[in-house]
Amino acid sequence: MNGVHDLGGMHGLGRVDVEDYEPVFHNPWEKLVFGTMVATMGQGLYNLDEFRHGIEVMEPAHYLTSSYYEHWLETIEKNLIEKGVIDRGELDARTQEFLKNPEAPVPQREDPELADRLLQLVHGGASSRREVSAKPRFEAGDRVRVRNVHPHGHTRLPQYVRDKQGVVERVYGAFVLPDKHAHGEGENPEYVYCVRFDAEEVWGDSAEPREAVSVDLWESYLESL
Amino acid sequence: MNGVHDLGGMHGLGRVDVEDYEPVFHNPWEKLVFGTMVATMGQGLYNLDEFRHGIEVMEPAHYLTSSYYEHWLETIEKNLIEKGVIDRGELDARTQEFLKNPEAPVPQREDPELADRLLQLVHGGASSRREVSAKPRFEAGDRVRVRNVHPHGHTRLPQYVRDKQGVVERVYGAFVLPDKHAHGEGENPEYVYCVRFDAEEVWGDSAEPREAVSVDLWESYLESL
Amino acid sequence: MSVERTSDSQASEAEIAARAKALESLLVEKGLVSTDAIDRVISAYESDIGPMLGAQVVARAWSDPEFKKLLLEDANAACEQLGIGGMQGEHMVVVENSAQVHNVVVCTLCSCYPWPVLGLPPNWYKYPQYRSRTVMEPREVLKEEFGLGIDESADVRVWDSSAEIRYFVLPERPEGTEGMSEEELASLVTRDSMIGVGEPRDPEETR
Amino acid sequence: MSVERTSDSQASEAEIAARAKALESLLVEKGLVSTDAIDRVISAYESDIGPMLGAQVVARAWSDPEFKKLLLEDANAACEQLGIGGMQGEHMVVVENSAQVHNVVVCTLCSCYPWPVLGLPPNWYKYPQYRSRTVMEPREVLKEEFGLGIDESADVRVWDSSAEIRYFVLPERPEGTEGMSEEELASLVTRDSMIGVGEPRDPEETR
Repeated sequence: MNGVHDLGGMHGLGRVDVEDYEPVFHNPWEKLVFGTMVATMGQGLYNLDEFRHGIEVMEPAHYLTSSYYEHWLETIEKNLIEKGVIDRGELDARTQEFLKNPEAPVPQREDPELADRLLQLVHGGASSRREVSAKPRFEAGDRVRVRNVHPHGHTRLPQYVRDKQGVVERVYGAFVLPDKHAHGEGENPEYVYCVRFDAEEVWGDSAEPREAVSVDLWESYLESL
Repeated sequence: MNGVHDLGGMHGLGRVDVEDYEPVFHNPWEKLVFGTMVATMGQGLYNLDEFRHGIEVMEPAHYLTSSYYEHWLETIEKNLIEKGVIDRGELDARTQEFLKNPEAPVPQREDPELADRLLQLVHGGASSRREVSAKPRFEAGDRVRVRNVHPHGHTRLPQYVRDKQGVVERVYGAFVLPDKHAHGEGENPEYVYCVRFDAEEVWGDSAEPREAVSVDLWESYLESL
Repeated sequence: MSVERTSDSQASEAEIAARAKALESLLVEKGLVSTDAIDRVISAYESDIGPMLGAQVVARAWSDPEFKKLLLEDANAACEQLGIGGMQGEHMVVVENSAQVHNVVVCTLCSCYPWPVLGLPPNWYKYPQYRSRTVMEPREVLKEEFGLGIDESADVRVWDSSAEIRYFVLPERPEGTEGMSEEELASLVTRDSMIGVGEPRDPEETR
Repeated sequence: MSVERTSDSQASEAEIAARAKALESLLVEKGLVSTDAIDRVISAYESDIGPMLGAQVVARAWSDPEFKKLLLEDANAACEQLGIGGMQGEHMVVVENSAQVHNVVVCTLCSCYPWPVLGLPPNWYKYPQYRSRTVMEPREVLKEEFGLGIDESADVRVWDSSAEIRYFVLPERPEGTEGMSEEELASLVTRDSMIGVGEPRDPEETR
């Protein structure tokens, strides 16, 4: 979707705000949200593309003014509610209880086996690369044009390179296609290419000198030149 | 600027909210803001392009969540402060007084001559068309490409047609160039062309059938094909 | 029960009102504006200038082929014959709807609108939803948001008012209006039909 | 005195905290998550995984030409030799800075970042300002926001992490580091130098 999350090239957002000696988490609830994401996505209650799309559909002004882990909280809630794992009513009711008693503890439950599995995920990862029998359509050095598409659903094709020409720099193997996977339409793996764009092709007269930007794009985002 | 105000083609903003039997103004302060705009711009305290740019530089989330006449209030304040007509401190102090006494009246002052002049403006208009000696570079039927530019300052070139090809439909005469006029750099009048774009050129596979969009573009936004 | 937070912009109506009054007060005290001038400008757009003027123009065009020809060639000259013109309508262009072509007007960058014939724009015209969607999916917007289905065989023409030209639509004259006076015809012409998001009223319904 | 309104998002920290606790509570009660699992995951990213791991990789590459060769060809294979790898780093690619080329990493669509070598990203990497500007004006951003001037004769390469490949930068080994141990070298490698918005520490300053 042409959402406000697709920020490449937007003006007017102000200065970069660098925090010296920034902690990993800024407060206890950020930790909870982070841990809950790993535990729920890690167990397959939703997938990464659904997670990302749940952030993208946030009301644009809310997206721009809320914090990073609030984005995460929004999409975890949304996905777990949509999958029927939790219910909006029970979540809201419980939230009110914690608002009234902010110091009330979260119920404890031990599950060392789950903890081990999640730590294995943390240290081992979970690739979305898939083996496919098809050969890649493009090879390094090929000139390509990015398709001019504006889907309403999820995509990982940034607006600023649509309809632009670039050169395939690397072929990365086939990966789950986010455009389908975010909407329950299966994995549909496709080759991903690192495509290099001269800044002038992308930004025209406003480009800085001697700049290139590389973007990783799925095969169906591209067409031959 | 590539600001959030440049909305053509953005997704995720929701349904159009049509109000039945909508009044011209929704409350007294909207009237005041409207009248103050006509009175101050009408007397040349700032120009239309400065007025528009003052809205565009609003913080993006604020732009998206605030009302139309709040945008106007923002830019009138900004422009009058920048021009030295009013002072931020006196405005804030006076605002606090009215916040404490919301029913306090605005001081009255009659100036029938000014009222007549403004009514003449309302009914007579004020054109930004200018006579120029140069001939228009393009004529109806010419195929053109919109330049791929991303200026930090004001422009009336929407992002969604940049780098796209269209056909000149009408030549409208020369008008004050907003890109300069918004920044105190003079009128620099240029021909304005109505350029028609096939929706497919602009939106690719996402275009609706049998659609075209016409955009009015200054000569320096365009190049020959 | 919802824990959604409301936007901050709703909370501060009182503050905005105070800012607007503060601004006018300072300008009055400095002798730069006058209350009578501001009041008369407001009154003009509340009472005198609105879509009833555009409706007169359309009704005349439906009744008088010469006028219609002039309107399509030089909208300002035609409107001037009816004493219509002014701010934000210094350069107006009329686009004609037909069975083959449906026109719709938008301003993606702000909210440009032909004030002398339509008055000040409604909120939906000024707000992000209409502005973002109409240039990309006009058929969808017209159908979903305004209940206006456009025939598949018709072209849709979107006019994005990005410069100082102000567009408005000459809708098709409804059937069953033969013999109607200009005044009767004008009563059928809606604001929405001149933006291109609606049709004129059905004469059967207004009788 | 300012009448500017503050964003609504600052006011509701308490509510967000309550929502996060409510969510975990419900999931615990349903037997879907466990507090020990969540605590151990948090602890891993607070204590074990962070830019000190990337610094080890860089220091090894500075010290061992074979390792560097492997790192540039197959970053995951190289990192694995140091026991480094995991979530959000399943497919890592290292890009090498030199006098001729400066690399900088960004994610315009969200905030993709190579967790196994850099830990979780800092806020500025995740927020709209860096994400919007870096692909269009990297030199300006590096200079203005990070105080890092890039020579006019050098190319700037921006890597937008739009898919599941995670990029990090191999900075140039600073001068005056001859004879340093890997551990000493690692202490010079900053997080920012591996994103491409900074340089390694000057060995003169750390002595």
